Amino acid sequence: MTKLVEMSGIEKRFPGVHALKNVQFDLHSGEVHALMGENGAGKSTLMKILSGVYTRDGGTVDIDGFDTPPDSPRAAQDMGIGIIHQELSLMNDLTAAQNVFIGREPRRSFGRLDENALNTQTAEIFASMKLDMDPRAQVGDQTIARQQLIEIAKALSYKPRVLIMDEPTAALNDVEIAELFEVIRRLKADGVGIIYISHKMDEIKRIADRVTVMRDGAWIDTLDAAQTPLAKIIELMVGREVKDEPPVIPDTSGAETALEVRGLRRGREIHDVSFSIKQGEILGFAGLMGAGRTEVARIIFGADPRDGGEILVHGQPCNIRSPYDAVGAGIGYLSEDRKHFGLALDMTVRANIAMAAMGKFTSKTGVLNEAAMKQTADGFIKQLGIRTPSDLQDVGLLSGGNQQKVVIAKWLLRDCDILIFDEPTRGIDVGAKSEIYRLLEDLAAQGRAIIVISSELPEVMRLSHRIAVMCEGRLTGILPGGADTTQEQIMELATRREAAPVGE
Amino acid sequence: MTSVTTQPAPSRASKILGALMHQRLLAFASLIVLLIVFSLASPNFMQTSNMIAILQATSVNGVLAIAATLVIITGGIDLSVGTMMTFCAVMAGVVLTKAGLPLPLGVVAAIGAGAFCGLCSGTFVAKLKIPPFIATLGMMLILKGLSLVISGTRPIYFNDTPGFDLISRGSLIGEVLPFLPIPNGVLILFIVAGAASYILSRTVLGRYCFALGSNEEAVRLSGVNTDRWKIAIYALSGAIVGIGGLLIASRLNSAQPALGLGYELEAIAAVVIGGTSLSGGRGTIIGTLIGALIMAVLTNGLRVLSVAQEWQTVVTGAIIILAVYADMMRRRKAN
Amino acid sequence: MTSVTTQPAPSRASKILGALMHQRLLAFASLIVLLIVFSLASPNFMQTSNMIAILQATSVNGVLAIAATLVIITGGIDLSVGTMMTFCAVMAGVVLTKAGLPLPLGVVAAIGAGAFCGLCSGTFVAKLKIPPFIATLGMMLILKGLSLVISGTRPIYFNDTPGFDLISRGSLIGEVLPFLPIPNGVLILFIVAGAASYILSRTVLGRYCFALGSNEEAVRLSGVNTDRWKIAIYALSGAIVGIGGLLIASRLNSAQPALGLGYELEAIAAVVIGGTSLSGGRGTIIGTLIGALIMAVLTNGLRVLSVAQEWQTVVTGAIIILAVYADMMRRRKAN
Amino acid sequence: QDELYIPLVSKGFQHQFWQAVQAGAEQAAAEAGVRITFEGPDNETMVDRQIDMLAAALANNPAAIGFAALDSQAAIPLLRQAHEAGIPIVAFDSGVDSDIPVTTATTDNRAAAALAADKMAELIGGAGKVAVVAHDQTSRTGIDRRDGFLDQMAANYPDIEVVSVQYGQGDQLQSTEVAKAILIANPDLDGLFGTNEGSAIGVVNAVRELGSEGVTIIGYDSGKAQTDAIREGLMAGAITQNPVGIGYETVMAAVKATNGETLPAIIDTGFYYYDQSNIDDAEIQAVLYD
Ligand SMILES: Nc1ncnc2c1ncn2[C@@H]1O[C@H](COP(=O)(O)OP(=O)(O)OP(=O)(O)O)[C@@H](O)[C@H]1O
Ligand SMILES: Nc1ncnc2c1ncn2[C@@H]1O[C@H](COP(=O)(O)OP(=O)(O)OP(=O)(O)O)[C@@H](O)[C@H]1O
Ligand SMILES: O[C@@H]1[C@@H](O)[C@H](O)OC[C@H]1O
Ligand SMILES: [Mg+2]
Ligand SMILES: [Mg+2]
Repeated sequence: MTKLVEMSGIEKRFPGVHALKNVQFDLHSGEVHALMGENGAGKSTLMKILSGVYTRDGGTVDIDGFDTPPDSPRAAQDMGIGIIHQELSLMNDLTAAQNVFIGREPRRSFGRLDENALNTQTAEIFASMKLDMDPRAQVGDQTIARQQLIEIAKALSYKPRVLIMDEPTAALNDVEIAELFEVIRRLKADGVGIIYISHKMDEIKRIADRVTVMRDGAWIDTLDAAQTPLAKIIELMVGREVKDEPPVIPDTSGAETALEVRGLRRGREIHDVSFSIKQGEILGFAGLMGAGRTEVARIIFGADPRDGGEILVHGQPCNIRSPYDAVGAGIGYLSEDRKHFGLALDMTVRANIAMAAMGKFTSKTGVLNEAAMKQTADGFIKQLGIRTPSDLQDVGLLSGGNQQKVVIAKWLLRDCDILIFDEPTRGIDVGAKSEIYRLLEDLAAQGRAIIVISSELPEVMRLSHRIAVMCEGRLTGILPGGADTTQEQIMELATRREAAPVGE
Repeated sequence: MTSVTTQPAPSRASKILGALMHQRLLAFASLIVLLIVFSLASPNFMQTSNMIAILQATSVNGVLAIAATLVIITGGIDLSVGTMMTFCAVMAGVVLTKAGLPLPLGVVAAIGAGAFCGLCSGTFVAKLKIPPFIATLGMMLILKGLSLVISGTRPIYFNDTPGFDLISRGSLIGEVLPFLPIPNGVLILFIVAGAASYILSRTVLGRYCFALGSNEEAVRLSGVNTDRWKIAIYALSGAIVGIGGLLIASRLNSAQPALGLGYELEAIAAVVIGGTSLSGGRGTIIGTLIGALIMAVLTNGLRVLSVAQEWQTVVTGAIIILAVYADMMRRRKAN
Repeated sequence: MTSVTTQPAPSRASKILGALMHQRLLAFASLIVLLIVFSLASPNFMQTSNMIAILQATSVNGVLAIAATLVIITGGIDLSVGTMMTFCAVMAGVVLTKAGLPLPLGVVAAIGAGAFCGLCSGTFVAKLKIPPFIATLGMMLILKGLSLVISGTRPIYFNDTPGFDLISRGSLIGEVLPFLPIPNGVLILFIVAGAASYILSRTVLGRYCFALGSNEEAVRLSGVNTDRWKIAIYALSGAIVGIGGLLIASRLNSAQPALGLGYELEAIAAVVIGGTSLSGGRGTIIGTLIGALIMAVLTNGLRVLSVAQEWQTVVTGAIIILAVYADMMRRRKAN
Repeated sequence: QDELYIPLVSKGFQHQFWQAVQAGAEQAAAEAGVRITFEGPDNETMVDRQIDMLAAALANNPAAIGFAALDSQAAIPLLRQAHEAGIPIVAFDSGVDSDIPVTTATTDNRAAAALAADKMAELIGGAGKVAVVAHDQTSRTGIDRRDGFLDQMAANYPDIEVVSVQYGQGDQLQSTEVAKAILIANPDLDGLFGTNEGSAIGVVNAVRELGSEGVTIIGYDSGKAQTDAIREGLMAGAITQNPVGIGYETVMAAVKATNGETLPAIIDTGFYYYDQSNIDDAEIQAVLYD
């Protein structure tokens, strides 16, 4: 086993943030080295230095076989370092294949493109990932999950010696994750060194050989994955013990129905979806990638038009035609795609938190009360542990997980009766996750109706009072929450391709 | 990308001033350099009368540029400011001269006409989803034609409306401080700038200006009625163009129906030189003012120096590029 | 958002044709409607000679619009196409008339001058990070001035270069098919369109056009030397503008040094009417051609109908908005 | 379709000057019972746009065409085409360097500007500093008026120095700023010549806004603002052409040409100098417009 990468004494500062303090890290060929830490610990920053995106302020980076560290993405590529960035960085107007081979298009003479070769080679990579996707498909039309898979394919196409995966599975479902791990195992066998970042703790046990933990920009420890209990890793990350007890499911049989959906339809995507949710209830939505959960939520929220069906809020039919109508009716929706649909990246943390509840801070003459906004923002920064130098930092400069917390804060502040959370904990660290679970439970306890869509089955099972399962745009069943429902039962419904009578 | 310059400091006046000093002083740099160079080159440049001439030359373009700034911050563009200005002037002419109504109604007519035109552009953009470039290009042509139609292709003179020319040419400040005969047109420019700045930094409307430019879809999905706000912003911008129409009509003591084409580029140039991003989400009124001043100083200075016309153009082009380059450097350093 | 219209189908000619038919036939709609309406309204409209006049009127603006399309797809904008065209014409004039060199060198001079200007703009944008609006606004002014300086503020006539006027006015097609006297200028427009279309859909340069406009940062992170490609695209665009300069010079048998201002807006309008997004990443040459034709048909048709000139402007504005609106509707339905 | 159709392609249409030409043309059309259209590009640089207009005019099978060329050479192929089709061309405003036009109805702009120079010299006492605010650097009228004025000064008034010639595109606001800059750069200026309506009004505005004294202003063309300034005494006087006459003669000549009548090579529509003393004379009033 050769040592592919050796980093030591790494320093990095941003205005107002000391992001990396004397960090060390190394990587052997044929290993999966997990990099763990809370949101904002500095994981992505460290990896961006290794991949030539950022220049370091101090320390040394040794890459096997090269005298100098990479000073540009191109140089890193030439050294065999590939990276899947945490934030998707794709060209939405191009096709999947064009994205995968950007910068290395198969060419003929005079700069002519060999589009056939491009598509065949991409198809091969997709096949090796067991990914069923047309290389000619437009990237912008794909769901986040599928975009993530394209990013992975792109990184694989470089045939790197060192592959950095920064939260590759944040948007993925169990099935795709399993496929990805299969790919990782093959790469390992070929001697590729893999750096793996994730907040899904169970994955560490499944694939990591070693684990490095970071906290507050500093290196804490590097451990053997097999021999270290998860609890220990979590404690090193968070600096305290994290307890997360599944709650008791309240009896909401007597509660009023908050939202009822009847026969929702939209094009070929959504067929006849009906369900209802009571005040104080948490309804989880499970399903495979593309099952249509996001689409159902967007239709209810008025973000996409519906072709048919009825929406009743507190028993009253409600003609929701825009998010504005929905919020007016007391429905909030947290999107799964924070970058495109959740945040104004070049606005401040404060402005983003207030975005959905501007009325709270506006006088009759339209003047904003900045002091009140600041107070509120500071409150959430503290409550959710948002790591930011101040509430006036641009959201785009926060770490991924901290951005997610800002979106959550935005909807908590809006205080809707019915809240739909689509992948609420995407990219959020273990410690903060349990804090968010607690918040959702509190909201339900206050009588709000909560819908949680999540690709993490354990999350759905942990939170839900009832679990709705979708497959190919149909609601295939609703299961009770709690310990009695098994993963197998959910998966059975999630793959039931015929519409089944909905047992409620 | 710096964050600081883009979002106006939100707290007390002193803080704002401090921030301005800190961030904008350097942006002034190009302006100051120009002023110094021209002063050294010509003894006639740094006279009070010429400084006032420069300010007055800034007034119309400055007001149009402020109007354009609002729309540009939302991520839009407004190509119609020039001909809309003319249209508003013609409407004032119709009300005052053709209908013979009193002066305040003429003012209302110009501003109202602007607001209405803005409302139309805004509706095209927000409701019909027509790209702002096309919606306002269409408006530009429509208003150009309508100005000619309504005026009968001839200027409307305001000779019968005593006091109309004072809107721009009189000097309220000069009456109080005789040594500072700043024309009302300039005063109005600064009042409009102050008001627009306040709206941008302190009100919901301003907040949504930035938010729409930053990520419209995210704002819509926050339950904000983005269409309505966008239309409101275009209408406000139109009303400001109406003020521009009054200023030019008052200065020429007539509504010239054929004027206006080309003014849009100059206004947008001032906005962009002032650091507002054409992709939306960032911008300041003070920057726009500085941008407009840079253009006016440049034009005036080269004319005072009697540089040959063709070289004036070359030098203006080069200095615009240089000024923006210097500003980019400054900002990159600031990070 | 539809994907299909933006990226030309990548395989064989028949496929491309099929795709064109399928996707663009409806985009033609506005154009067809205009043609029908004008034919019904005036018997003089649908004459061969008038159709040729329309095509010829499209040729210069069409070529400029194609040049602008490339830059706009990268997410940039080019305000200098109009005055750059003039500059290239003047350079041809200098080489042919003032220096008396043979015709091919004049052609090379015009195209080379355009490529060089594009290279400069591209460098300002890519290397100095000056926003394209400002970089090309500066170039617009610089080139406007330089054209006047170099030509001595007077037209340069090509009377001593026999054959120069044939570049645009001759008709190679007409020699072969006498009943179809399509001027060379139009032929050149279509050749340029074909070449640009090919480059956009089939070459690396084209690929990076779309990629840069779609997500420049992502392209950079993929290890592509984005600066170099961007400069290359601006240079290519400049070379095409050079061809436009030859066309107009040949058509007027002279290089008119004051011409060109205002042409940029018309070119950009054709691009946007043709469905290319000003925010970059999407666009087609065929769309731009249709956009340029819509503008030319509209202008010519209203003239042939003898509509009063002020109303011509109003109607043009309204129809531009309508045409784009119809196109938006069509696309939304297609989804 | 019995009625003769005569399109006039001019250099502009929004300026008052061109509106007056159009009015004269319409008057003649009414008298002769022909149908006319009147069109011109947005500004005087758009040579190719004017050619497109000429092409559209030809498409309508006109009986004759009136044409005020922005560049006489550029239009020759189309003129030849018209000639071959037997469509007579009447040039107006400025001539066309070609023998195709059957006649030209025009003002001698050089001579008119020379007259302005003479008047200026007379008013400032044959010595001093003057400047020119011209409307255009490249258009025929712009060049002729500028050079007519400058040449006359150089040839006959050695003690008069022309300190600056700048251009305001005939836009009133721009011309105002240009004239202000000239006045500020030359505090001892004695006279300013504005070469068309917009330029002249710009000069008046500048003097008014700066409160400059002792500057003799000579203008060109008419229009209400200019005649007012002359009555007020702010402007000493101005040259006026006979735009209505130009339009009238153009159409009449075109009608005659379609009837096969022979025409003189030049129809000089004349120009006049007017000031407070003669502004109300019938002869002058007939050629002023506002
Ligand atoms: N370009 C930047 N400018 C300013 N601060 C930055 C920038 N990039 C990162 N930071 C800050 O550096 C710190 C480390 O961020 P980083 O993205 O490395 O965290 P992370 O460990 O990847 O977190 P997450 O798990 O949320 O992705 C954070 O506090 C973040 O706000
Ligand atoms: N594998 C796929 N093949 C084709 N289309 C897909 C696929 N996955 C998603 N889609 C598109 O997305 C639509 C529904 O996806 P949606 O995002 O609503 O599902 P989801 O259950 O939220 O899944 P995800 O985990 O991807 O967010 C589908 O109807 C389809 O248009
Ligand atoms: O106003 C001008 C007029 O005086 C001249 O004769 O022609 C050109 C016009 O711009
Ligand atoms: Mg990260
Ligand atoms: Mg989803």
